[in-house]
Amino acid sequence: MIFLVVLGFGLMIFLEMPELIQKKYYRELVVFCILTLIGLILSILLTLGVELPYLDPLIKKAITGIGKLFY
Amino acid sequence: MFRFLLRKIRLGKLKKNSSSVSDTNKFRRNLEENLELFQEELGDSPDIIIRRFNLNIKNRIKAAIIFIDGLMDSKVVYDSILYPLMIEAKKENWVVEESILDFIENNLLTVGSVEKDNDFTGLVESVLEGDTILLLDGYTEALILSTKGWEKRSISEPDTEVTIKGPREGYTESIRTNTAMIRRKLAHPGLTFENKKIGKKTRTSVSIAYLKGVVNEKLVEEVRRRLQRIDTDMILDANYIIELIEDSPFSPFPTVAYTERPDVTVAKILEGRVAILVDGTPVVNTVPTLFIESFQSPDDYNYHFLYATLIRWFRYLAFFFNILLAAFFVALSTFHQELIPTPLLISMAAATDGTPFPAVVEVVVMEVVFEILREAGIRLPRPIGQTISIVGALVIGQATVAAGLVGAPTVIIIALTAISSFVVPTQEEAGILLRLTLTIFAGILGAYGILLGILVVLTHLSSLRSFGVPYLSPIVPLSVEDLKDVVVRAPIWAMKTRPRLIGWPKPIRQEFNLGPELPEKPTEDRDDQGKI
Amino acid sequence: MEEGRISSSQLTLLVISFLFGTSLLLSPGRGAGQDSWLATLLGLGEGFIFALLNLALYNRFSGQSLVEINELVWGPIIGKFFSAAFLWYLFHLGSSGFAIFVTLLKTAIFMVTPEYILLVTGLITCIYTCKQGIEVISRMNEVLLFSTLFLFAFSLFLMLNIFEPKNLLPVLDLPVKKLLWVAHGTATFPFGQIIALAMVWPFLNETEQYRKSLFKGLIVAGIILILGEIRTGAVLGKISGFYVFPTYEAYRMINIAGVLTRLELIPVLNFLTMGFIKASILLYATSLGTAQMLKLRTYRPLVFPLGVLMIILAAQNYANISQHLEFTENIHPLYALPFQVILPLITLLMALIRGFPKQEVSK
Amino acid sequence: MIKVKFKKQKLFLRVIELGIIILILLLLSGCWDRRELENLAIVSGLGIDDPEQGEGYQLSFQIVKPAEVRAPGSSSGESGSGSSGSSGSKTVWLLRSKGTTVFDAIRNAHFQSNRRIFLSHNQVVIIGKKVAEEGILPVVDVLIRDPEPRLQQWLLIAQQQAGEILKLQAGVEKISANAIAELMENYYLTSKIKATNLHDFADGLVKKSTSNTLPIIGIKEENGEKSFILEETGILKEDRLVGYLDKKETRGLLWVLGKVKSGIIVVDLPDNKGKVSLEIMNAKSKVIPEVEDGKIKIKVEITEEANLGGETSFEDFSSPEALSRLEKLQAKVIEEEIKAALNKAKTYQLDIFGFGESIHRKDHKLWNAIEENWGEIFSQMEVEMKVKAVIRRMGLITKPTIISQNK
Repeated sequence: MIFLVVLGFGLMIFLEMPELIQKKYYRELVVFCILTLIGLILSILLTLGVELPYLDPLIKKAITGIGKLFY
Repeated sequence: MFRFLLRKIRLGKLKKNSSSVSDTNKFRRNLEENLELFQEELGDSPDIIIRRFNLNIKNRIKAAIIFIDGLMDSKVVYDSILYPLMIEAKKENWVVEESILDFIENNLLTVGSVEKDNDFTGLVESVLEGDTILLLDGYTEALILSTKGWEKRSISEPDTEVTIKGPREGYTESIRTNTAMIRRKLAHPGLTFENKKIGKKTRTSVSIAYLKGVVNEKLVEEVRRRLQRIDTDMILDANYIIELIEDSPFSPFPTVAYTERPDVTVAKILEGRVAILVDGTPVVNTVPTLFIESFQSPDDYNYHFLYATLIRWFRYLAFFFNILLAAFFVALSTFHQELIPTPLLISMAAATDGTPFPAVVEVVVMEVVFEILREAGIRLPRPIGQTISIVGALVIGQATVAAGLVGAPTVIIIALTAISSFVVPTQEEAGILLRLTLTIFAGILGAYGILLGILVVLTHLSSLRSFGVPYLSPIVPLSVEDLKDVVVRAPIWAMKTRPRLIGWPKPIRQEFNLGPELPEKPTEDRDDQGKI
Repeated sequence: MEEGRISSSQLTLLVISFLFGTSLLLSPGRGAGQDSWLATLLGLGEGFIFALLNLALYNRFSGQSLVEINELVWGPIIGKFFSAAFLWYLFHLGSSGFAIFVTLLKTAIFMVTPEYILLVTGLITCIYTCKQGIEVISRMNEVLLFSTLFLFAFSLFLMLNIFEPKNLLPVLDLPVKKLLWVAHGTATFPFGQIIALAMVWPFLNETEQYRKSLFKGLIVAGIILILGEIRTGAVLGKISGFYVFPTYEAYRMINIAGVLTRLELIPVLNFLTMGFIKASILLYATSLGTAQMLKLRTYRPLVFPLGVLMIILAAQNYANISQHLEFTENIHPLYALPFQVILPLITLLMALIRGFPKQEVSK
Repeated sequence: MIKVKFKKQKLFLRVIELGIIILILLLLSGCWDRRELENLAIVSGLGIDDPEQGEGYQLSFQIVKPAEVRAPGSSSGESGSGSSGSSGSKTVWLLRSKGTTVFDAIRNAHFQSNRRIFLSHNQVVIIGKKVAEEGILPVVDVLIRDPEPRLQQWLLIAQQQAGEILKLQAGVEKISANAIAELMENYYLTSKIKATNLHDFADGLVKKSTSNTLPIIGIKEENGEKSFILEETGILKEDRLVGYLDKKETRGLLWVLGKVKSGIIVVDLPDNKGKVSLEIMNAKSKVIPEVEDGKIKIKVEITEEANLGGETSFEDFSSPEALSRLEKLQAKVIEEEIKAALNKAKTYQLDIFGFGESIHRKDHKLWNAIEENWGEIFSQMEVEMKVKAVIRRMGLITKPTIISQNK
C-alpha cells in the first residue's frame, strides 16, 4: 500500500517537476515541494493506520468553545 | 558518434549538390549545349523526349522542344507546336521586327499559355509537370508551353459520401479538375486559389481556396503560415498535410474535415472556411472544422427540413449508441442490475447463464473480433470481402452463442454498436477508441467509470480548437443562433447568418424574410449585398 | 496566470452549477421536513443579502480577485492572513464536497469498493479539467448543466403520477425558530458559498456584467432547488425527513408501468456532474488563490498537490455520517458565517476607511 | 511557433500518462462491486415467518430460475400443482433460512445458495401472521434502510405461514410472486383490497394520525389443489396486527380514501324483487374536518358514477324516475359500506381513514393539542356522510329483454 502511495507521489513529481525546473520557476517549485511533502507525510500516516483527528468534530469543538466564551 | 559524423558528411554532400545545381543555372547561347544540360539533369529515361527541328523564318534556326511522353497532351504538341513551327512557318514571307522568340510566341504558337523563362531549374520543373519547353539556338531564354494533359480518371460518383438526391460528382486525383469543379459551382470573382508546391522531392501542388470578403483574413494567414512551415520530402496524400498542420495531433478527433464532393466544399467555403486541395488526392479538406460537422450529411440539405432534422437526431443517437451502448450494457449487467426492468433482467440472466467470461471480457473480445472482421472486409477484394462478412456473421454470431461462449445480448449489443458506427463515418476512428476505453472503465467502476471517462473526453473536447475555433462550438460555447444547423436543420430561408465564429466578417447570408410568399404580394427589390 | 476569459452567460451557468453542486442531492432544507421549500426560499433571500454585501466590496475593486483585494486593503501581511482564511474555507468546502460524494457512492452504489479508489479517480478527472483553466471548466459546465437540467425536468415529468400536493400540508408545521434556523442553514449552504466564485469574477470579458449574472444564477438555481424540494416533499411526504438523501429516495419511487423504474442513477449522475464542476471550481479557486497569495507566476503546479491534500482531508472530514449531518445542520451555519460574510464585510469597512480604491473610480 | 507546438505535445503526453495512471489504479484496485448476472439469485418474493422452534425469523426466498422461465419447453403443468408442497414449481426455487434478525437470515441464506441473494427485484414481502402480531417494523426496517430492495414492494400478511404461500403455483404465471404483485396492482378491478407498498407503510408509521392497513393473503384448497387467495384486510396498531376488515368494510375504507376506481356494487331491490349490479366508473372523495364549539366533526363527501351492468329482476329502469330511485339505493349501499368500516375502526380506536391527518393539515395547532388521545377522540367522533351517486349509462339495452318481447 505504501509502495502504491509513494509510486503515486513519484509520478506526480515526475510529471510536474521537469517543467518547473526547465522554466526556472523556483518559487513555484518550493511551494510545490512543500505541499507535496505535506501530502506525502499525511497519506503515509494514513496508510500506516495512524489515527488522525477528524475535522468536523474539531470545528464543532471550536465553535462551541467560542460560543461558551460569549455566554 | 560515428553515426553523427556520417550524417554530417552526408549533409555536407547534399549542400554541395544543391549549390552545384544553382551554378549551372545560366543558359548558354548554343542550343546543343543547352540540350546537353537538360539531358544531364533529366537523365536519359525513355519517356523524356527531345525533338530537334529546323525553323525557317528569315533563315534557318535550329530549335528543339523537350517534353515528357505521357504527361503532355500529344494533340496540342503536334497540332499547335510542331505543325505551325515546321510547316506553317515556311509558307509565308514573314517580316520580322522583334526577336524571333517573341515573334514565334506572338504569331505562330497556338497554345493557350506561353511563358518566357531563363531559369534552368524552373524549366526543368515545368517539363516534369508536363509542359513543353521550346529552345532556340542563340537565345538564352526558353518558352514554356502549357501542354499538360495526361490520362486521368473521369469524374465519378464519390464512394464514401453517397447522396440520394444530391449531385453525383466527386473529386478526381487531378487538382486542376477539382479547382474547376469548385469554380463551376461558385462563379464569384472573390473565389481565390493560392497555389503552393510542397514536398522537397514530390513537389506536390497544394492549393488553398477561399472566398474573399467572406473569409476571415486571419484564418487565411494562419493556414498559409502552417503550410509554410512544412518542410518534408513527400506529400502523397491529403492526410500528410493534415497531420502536419493539425491543432492537436494527438487527439483522436478529426480537427480537419474532408469531403469528396465539390458541393460540400463550396458550401463550406461560403460559410467562411478555407479549403485545402492537394494534388493526387480525390478529397478536399476544409478548416476550421467543428465537431458537429461530422453529423451534417450533404443530403440533409436536399430533403425536407423536418425529415432532415429527424434524421440528424437519429445520427446523434447513433453516435451515442456507438460510443456508449456497449459500456452501458457492461455497467448495467455487472454493476447496476437493479436498474434493469425485471422481465428483461430475467431474459438477460437466462441468456448469459453458463457463459464462462465476465461481461466486460465478452464485450471487449467481441468488439475486437468485429473490428478485425471489418478490416478484413475492407482490405480484401470486394467479392471475398462479402464472404468474410457472411462467415463472420455466421461464425461469430451464431456459433459462439450456440456454443455458450457468449451471451446472445452481447452479440445484439455489438451488432447494434457496429451498425451505429457506420452512421457517422468521420468520427469512426475516435469512436472505436472511446468505445473500447469506456467499456473497460465500465467494467471496472460501472456507471461511475463511464461518467469519469465521459468527463475526461468532454474536457478534452472543450479544450480542443481547430484553427482558433473551439471544436465544440456552437454548442459550447453556446451560440443560440447557430443551433439552427445543429439541433435542427432549419429551412434554407431561415438560415440567415453564417456560423458566428467562422463567418463573422460578413455574417449575413440573406435577408430574413425570404420565406416563400404568396404570389399576389409584390416582391420587394432586394439588394444583393448579403449574397455572394 | 489565467489567460482565459469567460462570458457573462457562462458565469451565470457556473453560478447555477456551483449552487447545485452538492445541494441537488443533499437537500439543504432537509431539517424542515415538508417545509423545506419554504426554508430554501427564505435562505435564498438571506443569500441575496450575503451576495449584495460581497458585491459591495467587489464593486470597488472590479477586475480583482478577493485575494488581491485583501492584499490591497490590508497590506501584504494581514492581507495574507485574510486570504489564508478564505482559502482555507474554499479548501475545506472542496474536501467536504468530495467527502459527501464518497459517502453517497458508498451507501448507494459501491458498497465494497474502497473509498480511496473513488476519491482518487474522481480527483484525477478534476485535476485534468482544472489544469485546462477556467475557460474549459466553464465550457464543460455548459454541457453538464444542460444535461442536468434536462434530466431534472425529465424526472419531474416522470414523478407526476406519484406527486401528491397534499403531502406538503400543513405549511409551517414546525416551530418558526427551527424553520428560521434551517433557512439560515440554506443561506450558508449553498447560497452563501458563491463567495468562492470571487476568484472567478475577474475573468469575465464584460467586466460590468458580473452583478447581473450572479443574481440571475442565484435566482435560477434557487427556483430549481425550491422546485426540487417541493417535488421531494410531495412525493415522499412526511417521511422525507427520515432519509439521509431524500431526493435519492424520491427517484427510487418512480414507476412508470414497470418499465421506467429505479431511476436512481439519475440523481447520482446529476450529483456527480454538478459536484464535479463544484469540486473543479473549488480546486481551481484554491490553487489560483494560493498562487496569487504567494505571488507565483502560475497556479498549475499547485493543482496536483492541493488536490491530493483535498482528498486526504476529505477522508478525514468525518468519521461517520451522523457527525456530518450534525455538522451541516448545527455547526456549518455558524462556521461559514465569518468566511462568507464577516471577513469580506470587515475588508469592505477597512476599504471605506482607507478610502480605497485609489486609482480606479468606483461605480 | 515550433516551441509552442512542442509544449502542446508534451501536454498531451501528460494526458496520456494520466490516463495510464487511472487505468493502472483501476486495474490494481480490482472490481469489488462487480457481480455477474449469472451469479445472482434473483429473489421475486420474500416470506418472513416465525421459526417453528427457537428465536429469530425464518425467511423464505422465492428465487427465479431464469433459464427455466425463458425456456419454451418448461411446462408449469407437470409440477405446477404444487400440491406435494415439497419444492413448488420448477421455475422457482424456494429457499429457507433462519437467523436471529432478518438481515442475519438473509445472509444465512448463503449457507445454501451459491449465488448472491439479490433483493432489488423483489416484488412482494409476505409476513406471517405471528410475526405481524408481534410487530412488523423490526422486519421491514432492513428493507427500507438497505439500498438494494425497492420501496415499491407490496407488503402482505399471510393468514398462516408466509412460506406456504410462496410455495404455491399461480395459475398461468410462472413466478407466483409476480402474480401476487399483479393482484395488488389490479386491486381497482374490485376495489376491495387495499394495496400497500413499503413506502406507504413507512409513511403511515411516521404519521401518528393514520393507522396502516395491510391486505391478508390466504390459502384456498379445492379438490386437493392449493392456491392463494386474497382475503381480508388487516388493521395495524402502529406496526402490530390487531384487527380485520372484511371485503365490504375494505371498500368502505377505500371509498373514504378516494381509492375506489372500479368494482361492482350490488343493490338489493326492495320487496325482494332481485338484485342489480352496478359497475363503478369513477369515484371521488373529500374529507372536510370541521370544528364546532370544541367538537371535531368530519364531513365525508363522496361522488360516484356508475353504469348499470346487469340485473336479476324484470324491473324497467329506463325512465328517469326509476333510475333516480336506483341511484338512491346505490348511495345507501355505499353509505353502509363506509359505516361498516367506520364502526369497525371505532371499535379498535384506530384511525385508518386519515381523518387525523386531514385535521393536521387544516389546523396543526389543534392537532398538536389532541394528538395524544386521538384514538379516543376518533372513536367518539361524529362523521357526517354525503354520498352522491349517479348512474350514467345502462349498457346496450334499455330494458330487460323479456319486457321488450312482451310489448
